[in-house]
Parts: sequence; C-alpha cells; structure tokens
Amino acid sequence: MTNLLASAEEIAARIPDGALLALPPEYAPCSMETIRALVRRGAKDLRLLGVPQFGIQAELLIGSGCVAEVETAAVTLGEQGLAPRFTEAVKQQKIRMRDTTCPAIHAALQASEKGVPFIPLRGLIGTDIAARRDDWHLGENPFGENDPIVYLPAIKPDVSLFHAAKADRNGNVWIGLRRELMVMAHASSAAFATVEEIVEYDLLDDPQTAAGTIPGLYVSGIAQAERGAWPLGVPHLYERDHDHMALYAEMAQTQDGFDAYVDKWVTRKAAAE
Amino acid sequence: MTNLLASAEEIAARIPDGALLALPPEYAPCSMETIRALVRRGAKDLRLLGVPQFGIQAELLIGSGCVAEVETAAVTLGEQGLAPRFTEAVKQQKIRMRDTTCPAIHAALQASEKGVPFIPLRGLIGTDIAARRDDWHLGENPFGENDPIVYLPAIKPDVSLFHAAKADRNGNVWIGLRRELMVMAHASSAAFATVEEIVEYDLLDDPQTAAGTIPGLYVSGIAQAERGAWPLGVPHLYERDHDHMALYAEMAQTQDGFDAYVDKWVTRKAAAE
Amino acid sequence: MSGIRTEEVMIASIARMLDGLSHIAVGAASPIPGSAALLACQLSGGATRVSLLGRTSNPTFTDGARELFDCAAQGRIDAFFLSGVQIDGQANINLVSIGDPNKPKARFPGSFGSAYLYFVIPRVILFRQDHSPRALVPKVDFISAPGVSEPNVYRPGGPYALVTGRCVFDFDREAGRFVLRSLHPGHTLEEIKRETGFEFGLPDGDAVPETEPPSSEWLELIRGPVGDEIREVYPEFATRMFGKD
Amino acid sequence: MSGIRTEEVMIASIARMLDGLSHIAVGAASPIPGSAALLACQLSGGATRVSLLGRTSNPTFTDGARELFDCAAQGRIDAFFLSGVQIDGQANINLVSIGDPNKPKARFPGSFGSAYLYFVIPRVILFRQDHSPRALVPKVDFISAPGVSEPNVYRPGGPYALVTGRCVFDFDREAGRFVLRSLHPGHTLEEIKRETGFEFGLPDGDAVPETEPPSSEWLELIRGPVGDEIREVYPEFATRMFGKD
Repeated sequence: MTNLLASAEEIAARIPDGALLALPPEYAPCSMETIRALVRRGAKDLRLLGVPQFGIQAELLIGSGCVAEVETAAVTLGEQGLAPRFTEAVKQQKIRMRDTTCPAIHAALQASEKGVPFIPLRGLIGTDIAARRDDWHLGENPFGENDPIVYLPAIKPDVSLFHAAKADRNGNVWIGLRRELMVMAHASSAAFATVEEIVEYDLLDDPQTAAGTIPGLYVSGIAQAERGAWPLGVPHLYERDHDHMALYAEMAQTQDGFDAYVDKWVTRKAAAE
Repeated sequence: MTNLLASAEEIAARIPDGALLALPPEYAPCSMETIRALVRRGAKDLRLLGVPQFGIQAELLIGSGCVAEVETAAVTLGEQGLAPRFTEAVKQQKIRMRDTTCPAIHAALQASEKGVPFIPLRGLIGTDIAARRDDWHLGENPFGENDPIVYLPAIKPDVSLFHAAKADRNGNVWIGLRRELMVMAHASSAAFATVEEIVEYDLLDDPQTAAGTIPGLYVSGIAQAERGAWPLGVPHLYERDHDHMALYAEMAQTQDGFDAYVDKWVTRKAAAE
Repeated sequence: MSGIRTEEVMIASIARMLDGLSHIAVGAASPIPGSAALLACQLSGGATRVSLLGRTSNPTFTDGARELFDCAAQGRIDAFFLSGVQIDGQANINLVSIGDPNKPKARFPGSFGSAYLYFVIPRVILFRQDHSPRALVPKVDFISAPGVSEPNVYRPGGPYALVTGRCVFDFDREAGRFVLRSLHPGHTLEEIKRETGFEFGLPDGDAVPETEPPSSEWLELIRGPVGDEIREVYPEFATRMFGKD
Repeated sequence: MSGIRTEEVMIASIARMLDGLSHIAVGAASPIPGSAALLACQLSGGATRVSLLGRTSNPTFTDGARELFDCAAQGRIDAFFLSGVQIDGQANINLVSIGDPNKPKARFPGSFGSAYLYFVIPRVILFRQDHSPRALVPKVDFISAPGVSEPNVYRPGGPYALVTGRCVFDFDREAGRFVLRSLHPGHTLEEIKRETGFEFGLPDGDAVPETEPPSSEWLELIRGPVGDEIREVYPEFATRMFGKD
C-alpha cells in the first residue's frame, strides 16, 4: 500500500543517508521540494544516479554536502551554463564521479526492471568512460564471431524520487510521456513522488489515463506539493523558471554565494511557510 | 511516412510469403480482418510469432496451410478448449513447432527494440523448452560466480500486425495499455494495423492520449476495419464473441469442418461484402 | 448451505494458503485459483492485491504483457498458480505434450509463462481438479517447468503445494517430494494412493486430516462477489458454477 | 537581407547535409543543429521528421527517455549532432574534462548519449562554433566517443562532417581524418591552418571552395518559423539570435 504523506519533508525523512537515489533530469518533473527538504534535514552520503542527467537538483545536494557519489551522463544548467557546485566538487575531489552515458543508465535500470543481473549494450567500446568503469565487463556476443560487446551490471536504486502532475489516493501516479519515471519506479526498492494534485478518482479506471500511470504497487509514498518542481517545470502546467535559474547560476559561482542561495531559497523560505 | 491503406486486403498484400509475422494474443486486439485476408490471398510459408500466445488467429492460418513454423508460448481457444487445427498440425508434423515461454518472447523482442543481439533471462534452466532450443545459449553471469543464465537471441519480426481502437492520419496508433504492441512495432521491420476508427486530430497532441500511442514513425500502414478484431474483442469497445468461438471450436474438429468454416466465414463472407 | 462443490473446496483450500499475502497474480486458464485469489482479497478487506490476467477492469499493470513477468522477477508477486496435463512427484509440470514431443500422441496448448514464473515467485500453488494416475505421473513426458533445480541455479521461487479434486499436498523443497496434507471430505487415503501415479509422503501422526470445507460465510462470498468478478474472464466457468449472469 | 550571422552560415551548412533524410534527431545543448534540422524539415515540406530533445509539443517519442537511443539502434534515425570541448583529428570528442580526469583542470557537463549515438547513427555531424587550437586539438584529453573503431566493433554509424564558425570539414572514415570542404565567407586557408590544432586534408583542385551562405529565402525561414520553433527549447539562443518573442 502506498503511504499518503503530509509533505515533502516526510518523504525526505524516508530517504536514508547513504541511499542510492535515482532522480530524473531537469525536464522530467523533478521533486525539487523534496530535494530542498533533503538539504534541510542534512542528508549525508547520498549516491546520486542521474536518469540520465542532472541539473539544479544535483547542484543543491552536492553544494550542501549531502552527496558522496554521482553517477550520471551529465550535469548542466542548460542555457544557464555549467553546474558550478558540481564542477568544483569534481575538481576538488569532494565526490566520487562515475561518468557514464544516457543509454547505459536506461539499459541498466531496465535490467533491474527485468530482474536480470546484466544487459548488453552496443557502442561504448573505445571510450574513456568504459575504460574507467571497472564495474562494466567487455565480453563477447555468444551468437556472433569476434563481436565484442559491453555487459552492464543492473542498477537497482534504493530510492527513486520524482514529481508528477497528479496521483490518486491509491498511490497511482500519472506520468504521461515521462516513461523513464516508470522504469525508475519498477527498478527501485522504493519510489516516492510529490504531485501537484491528488485526485479523488482512480487513475487506472480510465484507459486513457491508465496508459500513462505508474500503479501504486510500485509507489511507496506520495505527498502533495504544489509547484513542487519549481524552479524546474512540469510539462503542460508550468515552465522552468529561467530567470530564477540564471539567478542560481550566478549565486552558485562561489560556495558563499551558494550558501546565501540556500539560506534564502531553501532554509528561510521553508521557515516562512 | 505511414501508408493510409484502403482495406485489410491491402495490408495482407504487403505481408510477403515466408515472413516472420508477429501477432498479439486473443486479448490484445488482433487484426482478424487481415488474418482472413491472408487466408484469402493464399499466403504461404508464414513463420508465426505469438506475442506471447495464440488462439484463433493462428488456427485460421495453420488450418488454411499458410504456415510453415510457429514460435509461441501456447495456442489455445481458452474456455473453448484446445486449438484443433494447431493440435493436428503438430501431431502430423505439418508445421515446425518452436515451444517457448511468454517472458522469453517479450525479452527477445525487447532485445531487438534495444538493438542488442541478445538478452539474458532467469528461469528456463532445466526445462525441456530450453533443452530443445539450440538457438538459445546457456552461459554464465559474468558478474557472478557459478551462476548459469540463459542468453536469448534477439527476435526481429519482418512484420508485426495488430488491431487497435483508433489511429490518426499521421499513422499514430492508440493502443492504450496494450504496450506489447508498441514493443512489437519497435522491434519489427514493418508494422501494420487495422483500426476501428481513423480520427481527424493528431493523437500525439494530447498528452493523455499520447502516452498510449505508437508514433507513426514505426507504423508502415494502417487501414480502417470496423469490428476488425471479430470474433475477438477490443477492450472497452466490444467483447469476444464467445458463441462464435464455440461454433469455430466445434467445426474445426475436422479439416472438412474447418474448410466449411473458412468457406462460410472467410471466403464467402468477403465475397458478399 | 449444502451441496458444496469440489471446486469450492479447492477454492477454499487455496485461499487459505494466500492469507496475509500482499500481491497474488493469476495466469491463463486458472478459474479456480482466480476465484481463490479473489476470495483472499475479499477476506483481507482489499489489502491483498490480485492481478488477474485477461481482466480489463481494475488493471494492476500498465506496462504491457511483460509487466507480470518483470514484476515477478522484482519480487513483487507473492503467489501464483500453475497446472499441468502431467504433474510428477518432483513437481515437474508438463503443459506441452504426451509421448515424443516431435510426434506427440497428444498436444496441449504450451508452457505459457510457467518456465519462468515457477522460478521467481516464492509461493507457486499447483492445481489440478482431475486427480488420476494419468495426470499425476511418476515422470512427466515434457518438462515445461521443473519442480526443483540444481543449487547453483537462481531460484527464489518454486512449488508450495498441490491442490487436486481429492486432496491437498504440501511440497517439501528440501526432500523434493510431495507430502499429503489433507483429504477433501469423502475421500480416503487408499483412494489417493490408488489414483496418484507418484510416491508421496504422509503427515506425521496417526490419521490424515480432513480438508476444512468452506464455511457458509466463505460460500456466500464465493457464490456472490467472487463469482461476479471471475465471470469477466471466465464466463463459461462462472455460468457452470454459479448459473447465468 | 544583409548581416548574415556565423550561426546562420552554420545552420545552412548543416541543413544542406540533411537533404532528403527521413528522420533527424537533435540532442541536448544543440541550438544550431536544432535550427538546421528544423530548416531541413521546412525545406522538405514536412517529409523530414525532426525529434528535438526537450521539446514538449509535437512529441516524436512515447516510450520515455530511452526511446531516442533504442530508435537509433533500430536504424530509424539518419542524422544526429555532437560537439565537444575538444575535438581531435581522428574525430574523437571530449565532453568531460581537461587534464587528468581524476583531478581535472576543467570539468564539463559530461558525455550525454555520445558514447552510444556516435556508434549507431549513420550521419553524425560535429559542430563547434569556436574554431581555435584550444578546441580542435591533436588528441583529446578524454574520449567521450571515438571517431573511429576497430574493424570488429559493431559500428553502423560515425562522424560525417565538422561544421565550425570558420569552415566545413568532411570526415574521411577510411583514412580516419578530416578533409577541408569549404571556407565560410571571409575566412582563409591560412587562418584555418593557424586555428586548427590537428592535421587535415585539403580538397582536390586549386582552391578551397567557399561555403554557400544561406539564400534570402532560407534566411527568412531561419529567422521566421525555425526561430519560433527553436525558442521552445532554447529561449536564450532564440532571443540572442532573433530577438525577444
């Protein structure tokens, strides 16, 4: 049964220190409200998995010292440029960085979804990504001849966390086209979502809606959080707040500036609510 | 670009003799109208792939001598009992039978969808299914120790064929929860669908509908065929015609009876239209 | 309430094995286990989730036909049901053919998902109403799915019990054999020995217990809401058991 | 129509390479190729399909973030675009770091999908507006994706051309090197030699041709409907190029 939680704070309390935490990119709704709650609760040693890439969600956690390790295909603020806290953390070796590539993350999550210990993937051979991943295995295609192929171990996150437009009281979460959120939920031991709205009907009752819905079977807990993806967007509901993102990008150039950002937009904003 | 075809007949004309033809089970909408058109055009040497199992759709093709080989997890008429033409064809060795199991078919199609030559799958070891499949490979999990696992080669159908509630003029086909139809389309060289209705709007424009839609990118041709799944059903539109299925099951007990069925319900019915 | 049918005794026996489980899945051609699972759901006040293959209303799954198998592999399904045209004493099941599979004397539908689900679902309950030496054999002609596996084979799941029209067997995974648990009302140990083609163990103690028949409360549920629900997928079974809709 | 921008020359150069293709995909941080692909779509009368990562309207894909990669692996994407903080003469690209990757002098976002798509999409067009010895190097510090592979490596795709702010190079896969194809208006061979850190071939014949600038008709499309469409994903780029919405 899905837990109906009162707030993002309660979700953050259920994400343990040290967890392997899977998060969507900036453009699939990200539960920024829970990210801020994780910063507020002083989460430690998180291992972040980008599905497949990161932006401000990883920035806030890295800059706040919540993160031990990052596996992702990229971290970027998009048109607002490089991710300054990530960049500095890598340069100063404050986090373990495991570079990868988008389809390798998707495939490794699909392996967990299917309950298989590994999945092969084309490409990758001859990259420095593969050269530096001693957890990947360069094997052979047993159905070919002299046909090398990379075997990726399954990735099973402890927790996946995301935001969505709506959920119902049975824990079903409507994600529409953001199907990677469904793979994340299937592949993870636990899945939590904040949502703009909790509806009073069952999302699985209507076949149109059901087709874009993660069943509550896979969802450990949901909490309502209006504009919970802000300053990122939710498709068809609200846009990414580019001005705020530019403000963040500017302030986060230094750790002091970042700390001032967190004080104003993460710590104090919550206290005022 | 998707071809807008005039009838199931035109789809049948585009499915070549000898093709590896993937079909859904009785309960995901099956394009029975095209199956009947294949019987009428005297298709030969088809290799049928059940995704993952068959009923009357395979019966009609097998009984009519259109089939050289069948790969499927099962053939059954459900509550109407054993599939008589399939049973007789196996006993008389008229078709090559490749027994498999549902998840092996799904996984092998996913391998094609991902463009990988194989995919591992748990289970299977020690079954006579695996013992009789010399195209499967019993290998090791390279990330484990003394951990045998079966490697399945990807299955890439030449054609997948199904029925759906609706499509639009851009070739987008709405399949709702019948997601295996999407995997089939992704994995196949060509995909054809008959639909109850061709709508005048774009199914991808509405995010609710888009979530259950196969993009036209993967669809080679569509044709309208009202009640095109009959005597099978379409979820939420019409039910499987259990009485007609019982009639089929009775007539098909002998080849003569089957031929009479085909004469009445496949050949003459079309001529009368 | 009189006239308890064999199917209802089987439904009750299976439902008892499902008590307290979170998620039960039901595959093809399984009206008796399907009814048992729906009964268990009723008895749990809805806490037990039932995923019934072929049901259009109340879908559990939204990722297509593969999701049942993926979900099971993820460890999210606690119980499932399999049958066989033959079942042997090592709990091997045969859903394919009698005789040489290349030129079979009899051919059946096929293995469905058994060759996978038998390995990954913790509690697989075998069922077969026809309890005869023809069905319960010393050795199956074709292994659709094996009852036991070598120790190095990944296998979190496997056989848990066998419910027939005459009795209930437990499966002892360590010993790799069935042990008689209870006789349905009106059936005897001698009959079971005569009608069973494989060797099986006997329970400790003097006598074999009787299978508890469904209470009148359970029968009301089976013949009421359970029957209504199972009809969507198994209309012929529901009509035969409970009359026309 | 005067005042043609470098970006517009690049957009036109890339669009010309896309003529007649069925399906073009555009990844992250690719406003110039994105505009070129949308221009190619306009010029084809809509026959060329464009999948623009990050666009919410007109989705091409309905199977989540993996579909771009699966679709490419299926051979259903004809062209794609990659850049690099470094690109070398063997068309290796680096999107990760400068110096030792364990303690980099500079760190960039990461490899995105390059380590895969460079292998499977037939026509990968490299782009980089900043054409300098800092960007176009003899050897990249980190190979996000290699330009060429051993003959036994499955590789239906690979580099096709490199479009910079100064010129267009073709990539010769047999020889494993770039060959200068054309100089953008106002640029010279000497300048290219000076500003390019790697060795490259020269075209046959006496002189290097000039890159054909976009016609006034093309410029109208770029500054009109293409600019409107690209703004959804790249608002800052669109504002810088074409002014406020």
